[in-house]
Amino acid sequence: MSPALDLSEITKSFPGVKALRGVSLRLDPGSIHALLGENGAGKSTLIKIITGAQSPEGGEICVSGKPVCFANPLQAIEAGIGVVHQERNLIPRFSVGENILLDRIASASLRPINYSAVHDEATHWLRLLELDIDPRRLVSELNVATAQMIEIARALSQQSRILLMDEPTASLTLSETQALFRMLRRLRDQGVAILFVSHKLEEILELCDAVTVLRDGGNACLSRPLAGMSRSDIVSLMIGRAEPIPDLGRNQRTDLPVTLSLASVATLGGHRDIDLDLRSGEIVGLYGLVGAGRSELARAIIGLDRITHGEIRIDGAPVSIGSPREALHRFGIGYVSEDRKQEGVILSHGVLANVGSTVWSRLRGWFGFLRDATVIRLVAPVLSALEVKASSLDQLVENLSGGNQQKVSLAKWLAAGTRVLIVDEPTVGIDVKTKAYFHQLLHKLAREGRAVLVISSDMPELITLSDRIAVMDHYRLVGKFENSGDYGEMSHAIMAYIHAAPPTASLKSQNSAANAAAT
Amino acid sequence: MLEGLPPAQGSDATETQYENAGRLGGKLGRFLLSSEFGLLLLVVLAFAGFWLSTRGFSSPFNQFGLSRSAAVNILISLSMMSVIVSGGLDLSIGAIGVCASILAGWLMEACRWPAPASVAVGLALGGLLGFANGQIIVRTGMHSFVVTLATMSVFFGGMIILTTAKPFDSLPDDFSLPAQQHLFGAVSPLLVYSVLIACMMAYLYRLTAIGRDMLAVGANARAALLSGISASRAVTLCHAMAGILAAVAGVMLSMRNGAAIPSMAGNLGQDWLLPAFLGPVLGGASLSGGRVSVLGAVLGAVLISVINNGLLLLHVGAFWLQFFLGMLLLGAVMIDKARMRVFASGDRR
Amino acid sequence: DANSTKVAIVAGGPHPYFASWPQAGKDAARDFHLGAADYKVPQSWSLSQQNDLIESLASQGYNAFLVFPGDPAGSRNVVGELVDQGMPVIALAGCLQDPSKAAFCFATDTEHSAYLGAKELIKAMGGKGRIAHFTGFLTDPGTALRINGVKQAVAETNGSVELVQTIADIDAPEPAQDKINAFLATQGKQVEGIIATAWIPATVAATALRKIGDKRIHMIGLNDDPIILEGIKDGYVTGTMLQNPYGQAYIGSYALGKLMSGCKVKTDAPWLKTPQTTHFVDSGTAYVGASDLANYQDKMQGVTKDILASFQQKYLDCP
Amino acid sequence: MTATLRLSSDWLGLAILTLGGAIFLSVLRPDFLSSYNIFVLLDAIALSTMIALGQLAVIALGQTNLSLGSIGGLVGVAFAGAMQAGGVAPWLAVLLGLALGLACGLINGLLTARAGISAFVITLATLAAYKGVNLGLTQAQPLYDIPAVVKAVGTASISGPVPVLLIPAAIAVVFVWCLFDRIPLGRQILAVGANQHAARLAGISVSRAVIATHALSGLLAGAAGMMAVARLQVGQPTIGDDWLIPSFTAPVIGGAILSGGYVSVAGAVWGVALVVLITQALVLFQVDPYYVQFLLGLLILAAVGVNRFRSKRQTKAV
Ligand SMILES: Nc1ncnc2c1ncn2[C@@H]1O[C@H](COP(=O)(O)OP(=O)(O)OP(=O)(O)O)[C@@H](O)[C@H]1O
Ligand SMILES: Nc1ncnc2c1ncn2[C@@H]1O[C@H](COP(=O)(O)OP(=O)(O)OP(=O)(O)O)[C@@H](O)[C@H]1O
Ligand SMILES: [Mg+2]
Ligand SMILES: [Mg+2]
Repeated sequence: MSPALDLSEITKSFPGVKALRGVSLRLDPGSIHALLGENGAGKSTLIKIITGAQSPEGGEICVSGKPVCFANPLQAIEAGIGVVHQERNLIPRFSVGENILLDRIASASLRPINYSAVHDEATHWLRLLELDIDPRRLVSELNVATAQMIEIARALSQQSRILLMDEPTASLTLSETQALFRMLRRLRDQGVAILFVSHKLEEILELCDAVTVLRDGGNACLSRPLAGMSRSDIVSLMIGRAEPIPDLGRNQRTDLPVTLSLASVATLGGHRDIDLDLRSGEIVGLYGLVGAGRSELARAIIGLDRITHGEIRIDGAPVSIGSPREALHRFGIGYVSEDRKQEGVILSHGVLANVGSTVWSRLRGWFGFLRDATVIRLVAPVLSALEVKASSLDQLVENLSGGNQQKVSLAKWLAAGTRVLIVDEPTVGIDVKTKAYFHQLLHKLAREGRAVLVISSDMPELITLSDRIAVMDHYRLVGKFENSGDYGEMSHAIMAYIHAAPPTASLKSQNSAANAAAT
Repeated sequence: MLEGLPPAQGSDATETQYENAGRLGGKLGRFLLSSEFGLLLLVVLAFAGFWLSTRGFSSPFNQFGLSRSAAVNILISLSMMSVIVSGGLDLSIGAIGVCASILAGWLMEACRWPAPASVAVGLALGGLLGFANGQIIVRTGMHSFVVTLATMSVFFGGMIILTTAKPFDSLPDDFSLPAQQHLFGAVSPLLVYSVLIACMMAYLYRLTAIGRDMLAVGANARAALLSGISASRAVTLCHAMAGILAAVAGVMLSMRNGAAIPSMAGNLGQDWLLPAFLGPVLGGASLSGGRVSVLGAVLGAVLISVINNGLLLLHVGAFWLQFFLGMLLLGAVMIDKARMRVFASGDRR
Repeated sequence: DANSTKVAIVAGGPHPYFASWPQAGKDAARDFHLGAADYKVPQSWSLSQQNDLIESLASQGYNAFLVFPGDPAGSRNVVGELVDQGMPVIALAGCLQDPSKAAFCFATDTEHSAYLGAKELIKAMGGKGRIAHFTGFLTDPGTALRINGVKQAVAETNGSVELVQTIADIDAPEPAQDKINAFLATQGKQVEGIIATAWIPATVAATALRKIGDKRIHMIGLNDDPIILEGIKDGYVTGTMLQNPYGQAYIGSYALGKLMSGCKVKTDAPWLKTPQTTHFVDSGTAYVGASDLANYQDKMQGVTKDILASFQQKYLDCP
Repeated sequence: MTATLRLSSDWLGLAILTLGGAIFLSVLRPDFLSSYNIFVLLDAIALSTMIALGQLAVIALGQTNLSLGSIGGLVGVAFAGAMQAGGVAPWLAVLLGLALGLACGLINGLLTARAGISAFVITLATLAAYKGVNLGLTQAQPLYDIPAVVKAVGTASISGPVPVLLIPAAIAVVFVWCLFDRIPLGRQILAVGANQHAARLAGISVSRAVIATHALSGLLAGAAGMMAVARLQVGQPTIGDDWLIPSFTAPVIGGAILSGGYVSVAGAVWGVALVVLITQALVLFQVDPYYVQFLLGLLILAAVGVNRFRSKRQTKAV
C-alpha cells in the first residue's frame, strides 16, 4: 500500500531564515501521525507547503504515490487534503455554518446559497464534534475555543482522505479535546491519514501511532512508530538532549504583604462578591471552565470593565484604575492577554517595536527622546531568556512561528517589570522546553517580590506553578486553597468546587460533567 | 532583573546577537527592496527624462517653480500621512489649511499684526481644529471619515460665514518674501522648510516615545491599549499634528499667492485630497495604519510634482494631459513593481 | 515687434465658456501677424494648477499672457512675476484685485451684467413679484459681485420686488440638480422670476422649467448655451445675458501684440472702475430675448468690431 | 430573530432619523409632500444610490475606487456622443455605455489583481486617464443632441411621483443586496474583504473576487453616468467630478466598514436618503447661502452621532 502522503527533501527559506532544510515525512492511511518540534522548528511551514498555501523551493510531494504540485489551496482541497491551520482563519461577520462550509461557497459562483441547507449540514458536523451551537450565530460572537472547534468542523466537512491539524487543541479544554479525539480515532478507523501537531506531549502519547520530529528545519526522526517511546525520548529528540525537570519550591508562608486585593468586587460584566488577595512573592492560580469569567475579572482589574461594587486595594489603599495605562504606569499592574493576535502583539510590527511598547514611556528622555539602543538594552535579556527565535529584532511578528509570537507577547510584560503580573493562558502554543523556562521565570519573579496571578485552563500547569489556587465558576469565586503540588489531589479538589456551585447554564454544566469524567 | 536566571542551554542568544541582527544584517538589501529606493529611482528617472526631453525644464525659472510647488505638495502629503499613521484619514485638511491661512491673513491685514505672530496664531488654529477632529473621533467612536467629512463642511462653512468669502490680499511684503526668494538661483526656501519639517517628523517616528505610540495604536489599537499606551491621546495628537501641517501648507500657499484666499484649495479644500493621499501611499504607507515612511511620502510628493511639471512642458495635447498623467503614474508604479520582483529574485538566488 | 509675440491664452479650467477662445486666438494671430496666440487650459479648475501651467508656459517661451485669473487676489503674484520678467499680462474675462501688475482687465462687468439681467427680469415680471437667484461657488469672488448686482436691481424697485432666496455653490451638475429641483418643487409657486448668473445653474434651471412645463415663471439665464436658447425659443426662458468670449480673446491678443511692439498703456484712458480694479475695459454684454434670437451673433460681432476700432487710440500710447 | 434585529440595527436608526426628519419637514412645509417634491427627492435618491452602490461593492472588498466618477463621466459623454455623433439607437447606446463602464472597471480590476499594486494607486491613475479621455474627446464641450426619448426617460415618472430613473436604481439595489446576501460570488468578495489570507486558504480565488468587484463597480458607475445624462439632458463632461466623497458617505453612514468585509445595502440606501433630505431641508428653510455649508456639516455630524449613540446603547442592552 502506497503512503497517503509522501514528502521528500522539502526545502523552504524566508528572508533571513532557512525554515526547512530538506524535510521528509511518510503518512500512512489509517494512522494518526504526530509532527513535533520546538517553536520555530518548521512544522507550520511544512503544513502550509503541503496545502499549497506556500510553495516549496525544493523537494517532492506525492499524494497516494502520485507527485503533485499545488499552486493554491483550492487545488489541495480538491486533491482531498483537509487542514486546520495554527492560526484562526474564520470570517468574523459570517455565520458559523457558512464558515464551516466556506470552501463549498468558494467553488460556487452565481447560484444563490441555500442557507437552510448550509446550516443543516453544518449542524451535522457540529454534532459529530459534540458541539451544541446554533449554526446561524456569527463567528465574531464566539470565544477562542469554540472558534477553534469551528475550524476543525470545517476540515471534517471536506471529508478528506488526508487531514492535517496544526495545534488544534491549543486553546481547547479537556472535554472538547476528548470529543475531538473520539472523532479522530473514528476517522482513523475509516482509513483517513491524519497528521497531528501539538505541544502537549500527553495528548501525543494518548492519540498517535507514529511520530516525525523536526529540529531546526530538519528531520530529527522520520515517521517512527510511537509504540515504546516515552515522553523523555520524544523530548530529547526535539531538543537534542534530556529535558530538565523543573523543581519549583512552593510558598507556604502567609505573612507576606498583600499587594493587590479585591474586596467583595462586583463588575458590570457580572462578577459578584470577589474577594481575592495577591501577596507579594506568591503565585496564585485561577482555574475555571471556559467562560467562567476569569479573563473578564483581569480586564476589570486593569480598568477595561467597570467595577460596580466593592473596591480594589493596592498595598491596602483603595484605588480606582481607569485604564490599562494607569494600571501599568501608576500602579504597576501588567496583564498578558489570552488573545495574542488581537490584543497580545502587533502583528504588522517588528519584534522590538512589540516588546518595547510597555517600556517606551518609562525609558523616554527629554522631549520624549528614545533610542532603539536604550530599549534593546532592557529587552534583549528577556528575549534571550525566552529564546525568541527571530531572524532579527526588526522581523515582523506576523512572520514568526505561533509559539514565538506568544513568547513576544510574554516578553513585553516581563520587560515591563511590573509589581503585579496577571498572565492569561500564558503558554498556549509554547513548546515544552520554553514552557519549563517560563515557569522558572515566573517563580523567579515571584521570589523577587512580585505578585503573580496565573489564569490557565491547563490544569497540570496550574498545579505546577501556583502557591495557592482559586477556582472561579459563573463569575464567582467558589473556592480558594493552598496548592500541595499533588496533581491527583488538587485536580479533585478543583473539580469538586466547580460541581458544588449551582449550575445555571446547561452547556456549562455539560462541560463540567465532561471535564469531571475526563479527570 | 533577569540576571541569575539559568541561561537557556543550547542558545547563546545574547544581547549583542540581537543588536547586530537587527541593525546591520541585510540593511542594504532591504533598502534596495524598499519603496523609498524605488521612488528615489523613479524621481531620478523622471527628472532625467524631462531634463533631456523638454525645453525649459532645466531652466532656473522652472526649477524654482517646481521646488515651490513640491514644497507645498510635501507638506500636504505629510499632513495626511500623520493621520494615516493612526489608521484613519482626514478629509478636512484642505479646509483647515485654508482656515489657518485666512486667520493669519486677517490678523495681518485687519489687525496689523506682524507676519510671524500672525502665522504662529494661524498654525495654532490649525492645530486646534485638528485637535477638535481628534477629540470628536475619540469621544464618539465614529469613523474619522464621517467626522472629518462633516468638520470639513463646518470649518470651511464657518470660515465663509465669517469672511463672506472675501480674500485678504493686502498682506505685508515680508510675509510673502519666503516665496519669492531664490536659493542658489533655482530653489525656493519653502522647500527647505518642508524638508526640515519632514526631518522633524522622521525624528518623531523613529526616535521618540510618542511617535512609537502613534504607530502602535495605528497598527493595533487594542494591543497598544493593553500595553499601557493611551490610544485616545495618540489619535488626538495625530489629528492635531495633521492640522498644524495643513496650516503650514496653507500659509505657504498664501505666501506664494501673496494673499489668503478662501478658494485656494478648491471648494471645501477638496483639491488637496488626492495629492495628500497619493504621496504617502506611493511612499509605502499602509492605509490601515501603523506603517508609514516620511522619506517615502516626501519622495512620492516630489515625484507627483515632477511629473506634473514635466508633462506641462512636454506640450502633450491640452485636454489629453490628464490621460498621460494617469498613464505615467501607472507606468511608474509598474516599473517599481518590476524592480521589486527583480531584486527579490536576486535576493533569494 | 508683433511677429515675435507669442501669446498664451490661459483659461481657468475646462469650461464651455472658453469654447471660442482657441479660434479667436488663431484668428488674431493671422490677422495681427503674431508669432502665436495659443489657447491653454489647466487640467482642472484649480488655482495651483493654473499657476503651475502659467509658469511652465513662461519656461516654454511664451512671452505675453491673456490670463483668466484663477483668483483675483491669488493670481496677482504669478502675474507680477511674469510682468517683472518683461512679459505683459492682460486679465481676461475676469479681473485681478488692485493693486496688480496686469496691464488692465478686459472682461464682462459681472456685477453690471447681473444687475442688467435682474432689471430685464423685473421688467418682464411687470415690475413686481418675488424672485430667486441661482449662482456659482461662494469662493468665486464673482459670485459676491453677482449677488450684489441682483440685490441692487431689487433694491431699486423699492420693495415691489422681493428676493426670496439665493442658492449658491451649485456650479456642478449634481448639486445644481438637487437644489434647484428641490427649490422649484417646494417653493416654485412662491416666485414669479428666476435669475441664474452662473452657467450650470442656468442650464439646469432652464431644463427644470421645461420639465415642469411652467411658463408662468420668468427666467433670465447666462451665455448662449443651446439649452437656454432653446428655452427662449420655446418660451420657458425669458432671455439671457450674453458675454463676448470671442471678442475678449481676439482683442486681447491684439492688445498684447501692440504692447509687445512698444505701445504703452495710457494712464488717462477712459478706464471704467469696478470694485476690483480701476483699469477696466468692458468686453461687452448684451441681453438676448426671444426677438433677438436670430441675429444675436451679429450683435456680438458688432460689439467686437466697435471695441477693436477705437481700442488703440482710446487705451494705448504707441510710438 | 436576534440576528435579524442586530442586522437591522445598521439602518433602523437611519430610517427613524430620515422618516422623522421627513415628518418634521412636512409639518412645517406642506409643499414637502407634494407629488412633484417627492418625485424630486426620489430622483435625487436614485442617482445617488447608484453612485453609492458602485463604491459600496469596492468597500466590501476593503478597497477603494477613486475612478468611479471618472468612469461615470466618460460613460456619460460616450453615451451622449454615440447617439449624437454616431447616430446609435438609444437602447444600443445604453448597452454600449454599460459595456464601457464594465470595461473600465475590468481594467481597474485586472491591474489591481495582476500587478499587486494597491487599488488606491491604480484607480487614482485611471481616474486621471479616464478623465483625460473624456476631456480629450469632448474638448470640455457638452454634448447637447440628446434624443427625445432619453430626455423623456430622465424626466418621466412611472406613476405619480415615482421617477422612471428609480427603476435602474431599484434593480441595482436588489441585485447588489442579493449578491452580498446570498450569491456565492458576493460572499467571496466579503470574505476577501474581511480577511484575504483566510479567504485564500479556504480556496477562494482572490484575484477573481477583485476583478469581479471592480468590474461591477465600473458597471454601476457607468449606469450612474448615463442616468446623470438623462437627468441633465446634456452630455456634460463634468459629470462625476463631484462623486467621490458622496460615494463613500452613504455607505459609511450606513455602517460599512472601510477596511472591508462588511457592508449594508439597506444602510447605504438610508444614508443616501438622509443626505438628500438634509440637502433639501437647507433649501426649504431658505438658509442664507453663506450658512449652508456650515449647517450641512453640523447636521451630518449630529445625525450620524445620534445614530451611533443609539446603536451603542442597543449593544449595551443586549
Ligand atoms: N512568512 C514568513 N516570513 C519569514 N519567516 C517566516 C515566515 N513564516 C515562518 N517563518 C519562519 O520560519 C520558521 C519556522 O516557522 P514555523 O511557523 O513553521 O514554526 P513551527 O514549527 O510551526 O513553530 P510553532 O511551534 O511555534 O508553531 C520560523 O523561524 C519562522 O520565523
Ligand atoms: N459558551 C460561550 N458561548 C459564547 N460566548 C461565551 C461562552 N463562554 C464565554 N463566552 C464569552 O466569550 C468571551 C471570552 O470567553 P472566555 O472563555 O475567554 O471567558 P473566561 O471566563 O475568561 O474564560 P477562560 O476561563 O477560558 O479564560 C467572554 O466575553 C465570554 O462572556
Ligand atoms: Mg506553528
Ligand atoms: Mg479567558
